[in-house]
Amino acid sequence: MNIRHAKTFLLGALALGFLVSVAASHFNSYWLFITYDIAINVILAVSLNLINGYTGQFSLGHAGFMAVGAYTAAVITNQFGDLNPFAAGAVFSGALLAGGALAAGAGLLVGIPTLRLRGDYLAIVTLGFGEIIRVIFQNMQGVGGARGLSVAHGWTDFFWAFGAAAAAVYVVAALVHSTYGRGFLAVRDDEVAASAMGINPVRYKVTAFVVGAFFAGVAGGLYAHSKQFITPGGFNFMQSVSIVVMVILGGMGNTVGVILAAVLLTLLPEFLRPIAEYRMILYSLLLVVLMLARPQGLFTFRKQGDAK
Amino acid sequence: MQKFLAPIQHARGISLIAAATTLFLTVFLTGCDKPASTPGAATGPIKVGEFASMTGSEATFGQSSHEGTLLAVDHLNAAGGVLGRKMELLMEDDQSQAGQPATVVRKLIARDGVVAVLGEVASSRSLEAAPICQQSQIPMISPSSTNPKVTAVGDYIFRVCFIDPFQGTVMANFARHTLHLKKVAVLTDVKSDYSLGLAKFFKEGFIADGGAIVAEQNYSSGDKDFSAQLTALKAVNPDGIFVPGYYTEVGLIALQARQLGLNVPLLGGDGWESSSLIPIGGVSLEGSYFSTHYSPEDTSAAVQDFVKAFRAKYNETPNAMAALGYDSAMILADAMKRAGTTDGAKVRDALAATKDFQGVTGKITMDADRNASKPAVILAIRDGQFKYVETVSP
Amino acid sequence: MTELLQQLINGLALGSILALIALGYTMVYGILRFINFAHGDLFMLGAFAGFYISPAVAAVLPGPSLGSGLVVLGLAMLICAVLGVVIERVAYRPLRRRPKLTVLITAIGISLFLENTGQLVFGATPKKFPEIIPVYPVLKFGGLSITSSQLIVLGVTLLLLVALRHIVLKTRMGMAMRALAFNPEAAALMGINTDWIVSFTFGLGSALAAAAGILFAIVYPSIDPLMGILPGLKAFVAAVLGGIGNLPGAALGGILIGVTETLVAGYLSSTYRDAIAFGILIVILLVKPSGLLGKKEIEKV
Amino acid sequence: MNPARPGAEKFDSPLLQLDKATLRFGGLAAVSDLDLSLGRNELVGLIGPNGAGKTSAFNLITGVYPPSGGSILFDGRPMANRKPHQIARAGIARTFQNIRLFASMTVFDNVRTAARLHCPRGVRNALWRGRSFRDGEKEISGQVMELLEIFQLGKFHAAAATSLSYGDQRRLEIIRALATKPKLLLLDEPAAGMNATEKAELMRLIQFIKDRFQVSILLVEHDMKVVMGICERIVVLDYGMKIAEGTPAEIRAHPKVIEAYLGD
Repeated sequence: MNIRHAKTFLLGALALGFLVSVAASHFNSYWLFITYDIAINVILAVSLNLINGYTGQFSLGHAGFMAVGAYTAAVITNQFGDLNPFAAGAVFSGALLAGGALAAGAGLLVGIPTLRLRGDYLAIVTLGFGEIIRVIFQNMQGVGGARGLSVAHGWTDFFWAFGAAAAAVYVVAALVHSTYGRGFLAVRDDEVAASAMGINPVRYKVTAFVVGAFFAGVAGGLYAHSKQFITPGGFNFMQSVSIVVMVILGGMGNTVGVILAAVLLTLLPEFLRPIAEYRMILYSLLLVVLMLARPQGLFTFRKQGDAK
Repeated sequence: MQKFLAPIQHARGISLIAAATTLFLTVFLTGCDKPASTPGAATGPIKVGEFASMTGSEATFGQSSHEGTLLAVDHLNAAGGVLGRKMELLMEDDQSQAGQPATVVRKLIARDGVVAVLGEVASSRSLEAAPICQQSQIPMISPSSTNPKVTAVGDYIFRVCFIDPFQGTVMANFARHTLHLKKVAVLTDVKSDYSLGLAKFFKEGFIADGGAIVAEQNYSSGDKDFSAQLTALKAVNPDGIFVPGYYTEVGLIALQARQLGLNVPLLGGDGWESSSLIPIGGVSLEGSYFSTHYSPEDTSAAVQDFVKAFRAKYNETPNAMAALGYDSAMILADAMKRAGTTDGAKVRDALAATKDFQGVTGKITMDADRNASKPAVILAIRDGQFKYVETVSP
Repeated sequence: MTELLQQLINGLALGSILALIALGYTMVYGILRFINFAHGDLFMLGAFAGFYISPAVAAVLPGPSLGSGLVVLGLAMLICAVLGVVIERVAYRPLRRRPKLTVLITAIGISLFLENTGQLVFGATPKKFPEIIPVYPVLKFGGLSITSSQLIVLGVTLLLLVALRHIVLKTRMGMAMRALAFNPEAAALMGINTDWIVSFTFGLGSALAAAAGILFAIVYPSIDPLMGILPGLKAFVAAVLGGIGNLPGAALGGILIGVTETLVAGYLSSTYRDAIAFGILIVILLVKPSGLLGKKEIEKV
Repeated sequence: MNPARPGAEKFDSPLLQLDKATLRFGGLAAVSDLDLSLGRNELVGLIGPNGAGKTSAFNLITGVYPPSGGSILFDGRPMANRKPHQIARAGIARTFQNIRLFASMTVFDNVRTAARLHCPRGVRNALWRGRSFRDGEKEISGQVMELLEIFQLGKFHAAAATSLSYGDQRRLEIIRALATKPKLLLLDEPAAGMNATEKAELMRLIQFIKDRFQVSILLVEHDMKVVMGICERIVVLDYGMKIAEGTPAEIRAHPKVIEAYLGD
């Protein structure tokens, strides 16, 4: 992809999304629905990859940001009744952006105090923040508490899901593939050397957290309007873990690999459905075997410096 | 210099993804949804979908419910099927995970072409599936989701269990008038909407009856240690404790309450009913009461046949979840027979008209809100067994 | 006052079990610097091992007694130690030279595998854990109550902590473990058989998890295949809180979390109970990033 | 000498001035009461036995550790308690004793990352990818390639930084530091691990850098030949304290220096 064509890619993706959503009634609604899951997971994985992969942080709290986005967007759209497509589009995009913005705010809150911490300590603290966010929603009776919140509108369709995924991919790729963005990798590779070269590691880390959390929030909004019912329990720590799995399996700091891993890990359980109770057993075994066979990430082919 | 600015690997990757997307779209997405009911083709089995938590944190409930449903389908097919066709149950596991029900119910409807959907135990997961069934005009029957919101989603959504207001009030009346309790404490499972709903209506009913709620404490399903909450409850000296939770926790709660010297009766709802309750709680449960749908000791033929068949098939005593799962399939079959077709709208109408259907869990009549109206049974735990106390009609 | 005392006792009993799980976590981390995600599941397997062998033990040593309880405990620890060694050999060792994150994924995979297989093999419905030691109230006055099981948990935790310290500080094996933790390359050069030590560490850590599982099941006699998730998570928090890699730190962290959680649940709101452990952790790490008893690692520039 | 450079009006004041700078870890003083001054375009050597506090002095100057006491002036501005990246922006660049290149990046990207310092464009610019972004990226890559060519590494620009030979990696670290356009360059044992020919080559290189880029250089080096051969002035540390200062000839004859090295 030449840099001149980056925006063309984005526009093309949006156009494709629009065409498919117009023709939605010709597609099998189950598989179409799976594409929303795929797109949502792609957004989550690609945005977490900015934090964990490119910047070398280790966040285990992505589901928390997702929850903030999901609840925010749902509360906003629930204020509206049935709307014509254009009004619905305007409200929905506003709600998604608001969800992303609030999640980004949460990312800022989490990002700043965690900067002193590294590695496993950072992982456990972000996990803690994610769990605290979940417990807070569990105690917010205004949004249903533990009983969950019904989302009035099922507005997530192929256009929104695919478009948002394309936007997330574009933003992360564009950020990283610039002189500015080499700073993320520099912070990951060697924080001391990076700061000796005038790079402010704090700023890069916080930026990664904020941008990553923003897209997790957008993904949460899409999720809410796709499933039409959200509970705090849906954003638990296993959800965060499954996003981390996508990033590591795809290859840390490898956007294309991470996208493919997100697609694979969303489709795999669907294809395994016929074996029912054995499905999760096989899935977990596959996880171990894939990792043993390709520790550098399934889709990492060139030699990269091992992420620390 | 351009090549430094955007690594060439990126280009290949993007085209790879574009190609994969196109392939995916053409291979999987094309082909409209399977028509749910083809009135002309009245041959082959009737496909009924079920979604249940067969794995994950609430697998024990989902598995019980599924066992009951499966037994019902066996019975129906052994008796010649429905409308002269076999009934085929297509079960999908939702892993007790939020987000999954929406996916699996879409699969059942769009890919497998089921004519009706059964499920789920947990209201939060039924609420995810309900809008989809409603939109596709496929009748959905929840065996044991008690949150009133579930059937409020639309006129295609039914349930065979009672809802929280009825059961909560029944236990409140029983505690106040039969047991003559004055001060009751409530211990709620805040992770479960079932528990929250039951607690709410119990409290309202008990206060309306002139009793007092002296303390409220919470736990989360999956907890094992309740000593902190029970110690706090003990400090206020209640006459009884209402524990509207599931049997998975109630046994331990009883055990720990007695260990702390808290010897007042415990009260609960249908979530208690399971053959694994008493082994865990043991003598600590003596003198406790709970409301439920049926008693395995009920001498009526419907119940005894069910219990016998269930024991024969699974080698265990059916719990409330299994009985409700059984009834959900039976009531669907009954409606199909009366409608004379598997067409969604007509089955819906027949379901709504269900009156005095003799299920395992009592005589069921669908009310205007598509909730089952049926009597509740109150059981006591004495000598390590469930003992019938009384029946309360709505 | 009685209530407060009772709550402290409750917290101590809960905390000592968390401490026991945390000890295993911290030990494996100290040597290998990686989070053994499946530790909580070995804890679960320990409880189930006890469940299945206790009838056999009861046939030989009748009746719930301290003796038969200890036999069950020992056997379960042995079984889990073997399992732990096998897991390390199969899923972790091939990745030892890889970044720790890749090992984390296989650990998650193993954890999911054990949980789902457990649900299939043992069944999802909670099982009653047999009474392998006599449980009775040992103390009851003025509304206070302490049970024999709580005392046994406390006693066994202390005993294992002392034994562990002895192994790590006083034995040749312990010396090798510490050398390995300090500098793996140097340890290998000194002729220490790294694989052996790692296997031993895993065996020991898994045995501790099993012990915790049995004790947990004695106090809370309802066991299910997912019972390890929550205690595992909290014990991990406890280990980090105390300073991961530090044995007394893990014990301290466990007790601290047990007591605080109990007090919060008893006096504030039990709905925030799950968040409390993390709340404490975040506050403490922000003040002291290496945990309560952890040593600060200064990066050499 | 070079009137166009900023800060030239303060020409008389030294570029870097340490006044009783101290760095303590716990009770241990790694650097104590160090007075050090460095003029513009001066090449000064910092020597001392192992553990004398040379690298600690570097870490103090570059802000890796904040000083426990004393003051550090650079270009007339106080540097104590500033963050490393702020100090880098003020014009101090360094290399590391144990090479610290960005391991996952190419040779080109290693230098490019450092070159960003002087064309600060941020998130919005990278996202929009408009004309100013493209021009900026072109300008930076031009500068980077020019630098690489000067040091004969141009042909390796697309290679992984870690695939270079040891000597080239050392050279790349120096290039990376130069890409930040520093006024002061700190070199931490650049000759470590080099053979005699490479060392001779390095001495020429340091001299060349000083003349071509008009920078002051503070050099920590173990190899006396290198230090004595190129430095105009030498400061000797022992146990964190300055024990001697002077021209190479003076240092060679200094009794305290001889004692410190013999006692080593």
